Parts: sequence; C-alpha cells; structure tokens
Amino acid sequence: MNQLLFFAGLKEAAGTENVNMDLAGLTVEEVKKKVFEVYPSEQLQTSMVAVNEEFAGQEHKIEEGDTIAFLPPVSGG
Amino acid sequence: MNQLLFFAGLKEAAGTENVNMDLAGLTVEEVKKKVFEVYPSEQLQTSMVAVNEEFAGQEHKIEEGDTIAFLPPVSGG
Amino acid sequence: MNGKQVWVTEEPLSPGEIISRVTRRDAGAINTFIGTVREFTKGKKTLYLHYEAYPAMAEKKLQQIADEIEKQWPGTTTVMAHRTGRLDITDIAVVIAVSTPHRDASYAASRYAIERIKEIVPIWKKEHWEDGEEWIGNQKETKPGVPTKEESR
Amino acid sequence: MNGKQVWVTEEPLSPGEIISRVTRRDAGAINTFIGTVREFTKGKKTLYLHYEAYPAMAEKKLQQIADEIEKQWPGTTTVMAHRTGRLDITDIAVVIAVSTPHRDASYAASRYAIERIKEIVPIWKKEHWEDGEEWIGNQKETKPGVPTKEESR
Repeated sequence: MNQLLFFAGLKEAAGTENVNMDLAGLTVEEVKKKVFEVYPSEQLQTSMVAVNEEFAGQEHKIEEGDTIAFLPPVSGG
Repeated sequence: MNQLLFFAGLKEAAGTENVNMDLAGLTVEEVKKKVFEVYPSEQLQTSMVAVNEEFAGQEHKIEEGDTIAFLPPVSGG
Repeated sequence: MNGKQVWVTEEPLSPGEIISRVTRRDAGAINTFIGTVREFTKGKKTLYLHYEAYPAMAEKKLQQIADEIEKQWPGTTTVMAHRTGRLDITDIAVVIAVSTPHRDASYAASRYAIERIKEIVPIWKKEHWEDGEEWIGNQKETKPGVPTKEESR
Repeated sequence: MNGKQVWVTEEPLSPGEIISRVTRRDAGAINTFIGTVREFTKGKKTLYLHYEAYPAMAEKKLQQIADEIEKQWPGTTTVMAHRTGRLDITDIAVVIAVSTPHRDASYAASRYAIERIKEIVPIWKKEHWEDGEEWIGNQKETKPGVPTKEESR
C-alpha cells in the first residue's frame, strides 16, 4: 500500500490531505494519470511529486510502502 | 581661533587629541603644511581633512571658528 | 529553544536568537534575511497569510540548502527557520542567518538561501484579502513540475 | 533605547532591537548585516579590538548614507549603529538593518551601507595581538586622502 499526500490548493481541490492507494510498480508519470482519474484537478498536472520526501522524476518507480506527495508550485519564504 | 582634532594613529603620533591654532584664511593644503611643521607625522599626509564635520578639499578655505579634523584612513564596520 | 540548524514551526521566530546561533569566533560577518508579511501586494490589501508546509520534507530541503551553502562557501554557518500557520501583517515568515569569515560570502550565501527556499522547499502561502483568498504558487516563475537545479531521482 | 535612525555608542548592540525598528507594514524584506570581531585575521590571533570614532561626524556620515540609500532605493528604511571602545572576540561592532518592499533592494541597500561605512565614516579600529597593537586603516584600499565618491566642499 502507498500513502498519497496532497498539499495547499491541491489538498482543497482533492478534498482530502491523504489517501491510500496501491501503486507499487508504477512510474511517477503513471501514478499522476491514475490519481488524476480519481481527483481530476488541473493542479495535479503542474505539481511536482516527492517520493519519501525527495523530489522524483517522471520515470521514478514506486515501491511498496513509498509515501507519494503531490506538491503544487511552492511559495514559501 | 581654530580647533584642530587628531584621531586614531594620528592622535598617538601627535601626542594630543586637540590643539588650538589660528588658521583662518588658509586653505586646507596650507593648513596641512603648517600643522606638519609642528607635528611632523607621515600619517598627516595620508589623512583626510574635515572642516566642521564635513570632508574638505585641498582648496577649501578655513574660516574663523572652524573646527579642523585630521582623519587617518577609516577602518570602521 | 532547540539546537537545530533548520526548522519549521508554528511559533513566532526570533531573529536575535537565530543570529546568536551563527555567531562564532572565526566569523567576522553575519548576514540575515528576514521575510515579513507585507500589507500591500500589487495594490491589493492583504489581511493575513496562512503558510502550510510538508514539514518533514521542508526541513530536509532546508538542511540540503544549508549543506549546499557550506559546500559552496566553506567556513559558513547557516541557520534557517520558517514559520507556518496564520501570520499577520509584519509577522516574520522566514529567518536566514549566515556567518562567514568575510562579508562577501555572507551576502552571497544569504541570497542563495532565500532563492533556493523559494525554489525547492515545500511550503505554500495563502493570501487572505477582504474579498477572497488564494494559494500563491510559482513565485520564481519556474516551469511548473520541473524542480529547477534539483536532481530528479 | 532611543528613536534614532543612526548612532554610535559604547554600549553593546542588539540586532533584534535594531531589526524591530525597521519592521513596517509596507516592507516584505529585511536584510541585516552584522560585523563581529573575528579571532584570526591572516593567521594572526586578535585578542581584542578598540574602536575610536569622531562621534558627531560619524553620526552625520551614517545619516548621509541612510539618506543616500532612501534616495537610491525608494521605500527603504535604514537603521545603523556602530559600537566603539573595547570589543572582544564575537562582539558586534556594527549593525545595519534595511527593510524594503521586495528582497532585491534589501540586499543591495545593505551591501551599499557597509561599503560606504568603510569608506566615509570616521571610525578607526585598533587590533590588539599578543605581541603588539596597530591602528588599521584603508581597508577599502582607496587612495589615501581622497574621499571616494564623496563631494569635497
């Protein structure tokens, strides 16, 4: 099982801050598509993805137990 | 009468921090020469001169009552 | 408070305390950058802000920035803290303090830190106005979804 | 303390207090530069420093720098203080704080302030080592006797 985290505008659009899905074996790109089917937010397209608190590229493969976070463009500072 | 002020290394070289001299009518350049006769410190040559707390050029003319300060290269900050 | 080099907190930040953490015998210069909540942005009046973070990752990324700085400017000590939650006008959102032997590096490292924070640290700002609210994003105008200068795994 | 924008004092300087003076509703950025007493300079161990000022003129020149900054970067608030007397290792010699609407100007104005202080403010530093002491001068390596960028009367 994998935990998905949503932040900021994406959290509001999804109406939840975390959800569990089984995504092991998929690439980040595939994960984005799959999550988009459930939470069709435009912001998902412009978000970065972090796997286990590190930015992950489109080709990165999800493993069992990974935490996957969807990060809208940041605006700290 | 004019008050002369010496600072930092110049004060130590001159052995005094202030002295009165009558310098009205002289230019800063002339004042430097005159003061050098009394306090022949090399540092006098490399010092800036301030008249009444403002930097003064070589041609600046001293008036009665002006305070003349000799400022070695600064090293604050 | 604590002995951390970087942190994210809901508590008010104290610049004086953070400055004292980077003060050391072999430093002659300390540069500090403080981001505060400004009332007007492009003529629009902000009532207050709300900052949200992905705290664990935000602290990791702040630490990464501190490490990058100490690699790029050897002999630099960096301490950074970011506040989250509701912030009112003039409240401090972020404090960066760097100490270096000489002043050039203190300015360069401090500037680097704030630019990197706006690039890679997962913290988001929501502006609240009289007539609405909005999550602010992409301040750096980087291309969405591409972590600039960040190595993707 | 006092309501001054610039001052020279024998008392210890408090960065936190100085930062609070430049904090305001229309600023989003505060940059602070702090000069501290470093133990080693070019391999030589400093025991302590002694700063001497021409106080009245030093405050005039600090004020001039603050005015120059507010002219060059409109919307900037500048507060600067310099300490004199004996300073030990890690003691704060100078604090510059500038607040601006956006961060670019805060870095530029702060940097301008410290460079100008080292150029035109009549304050001198004497270094005390185990084997001697010396007045330091001409840190900026400007030509002696020529007030750089300064209009001679």
